[in-house]
Amino acid sequence: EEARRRQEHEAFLDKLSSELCAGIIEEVLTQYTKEIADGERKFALEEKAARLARCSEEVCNDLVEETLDLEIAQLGKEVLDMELRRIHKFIK
Amino acid sequence: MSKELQMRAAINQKLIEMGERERLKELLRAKLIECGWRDQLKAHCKEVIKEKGIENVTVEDLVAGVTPKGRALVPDSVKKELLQRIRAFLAQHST
Amino acid sequence: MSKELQMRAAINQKLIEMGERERLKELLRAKLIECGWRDQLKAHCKEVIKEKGIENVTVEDLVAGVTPKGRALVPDSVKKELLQRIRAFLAQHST
Repeated sequence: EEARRRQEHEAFLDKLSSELCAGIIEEVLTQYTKEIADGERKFALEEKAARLARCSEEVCNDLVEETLDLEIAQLGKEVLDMELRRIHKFIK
Repeated sequence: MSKELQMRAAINQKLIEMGERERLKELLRAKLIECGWRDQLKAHCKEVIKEKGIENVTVEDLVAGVTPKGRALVPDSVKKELLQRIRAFLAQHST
Repeated sequence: MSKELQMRAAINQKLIEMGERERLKELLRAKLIECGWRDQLKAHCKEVIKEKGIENVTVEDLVAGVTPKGRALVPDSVKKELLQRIRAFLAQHST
């Protein structure tokens, strides 16, 4: 009887251990998966925001450069023409 | 309440009271890092984000998308070690 | 194409499609007049012509000679305003 009781008790402890183990694994995995997913999503959003900031700045610089090149070329031509006209007028 | 249920409740209480449940959870987290599970799950999250686009993914979508793989990726050796530790605790505190 | 290049192309395309790129260039031109950039550069062009002699200066020489100063003379506040407008545009038109 004693041996049978001990055997039953051991079987009960085995079963309970498995249940507790499964419960703890489930709890940790659920919590940890959420933490990781949350972290990765935040990281991806931050990365995208940083990329957008960098790209906006580059696009802005390109736009400034392009406009300046045009303006400087136009201005250079205008001033040179004006100076030439002034000299021609002077010579005449 | 049956004797089995009583014992179950008592063991659970003891696990919590003695801080063993928290220690087991900590141990499992440490093992998940050690075996590369965390890195693999992070990589899988990145894949899902890349595939769906960050603007179309909520945390819930992401969790739902990676959970099956996350479960499958836990090594049997880690589960076994945890089980052994629980079993040893129970053997020690079930009288 | 890298993510960075893709994003730049997408921003440019949106700016062009909606006519914002032209509006920004117009705004910049107006700001350059307003802040005295045009007058300063004009004066600088005259200096360069005087220094080298009008017979020795082509438009290309002149442009090459004044470009570094022309770039340096653009006030940071003007560039900043332009960048803010681009950011606001993108925030408004993000999908």
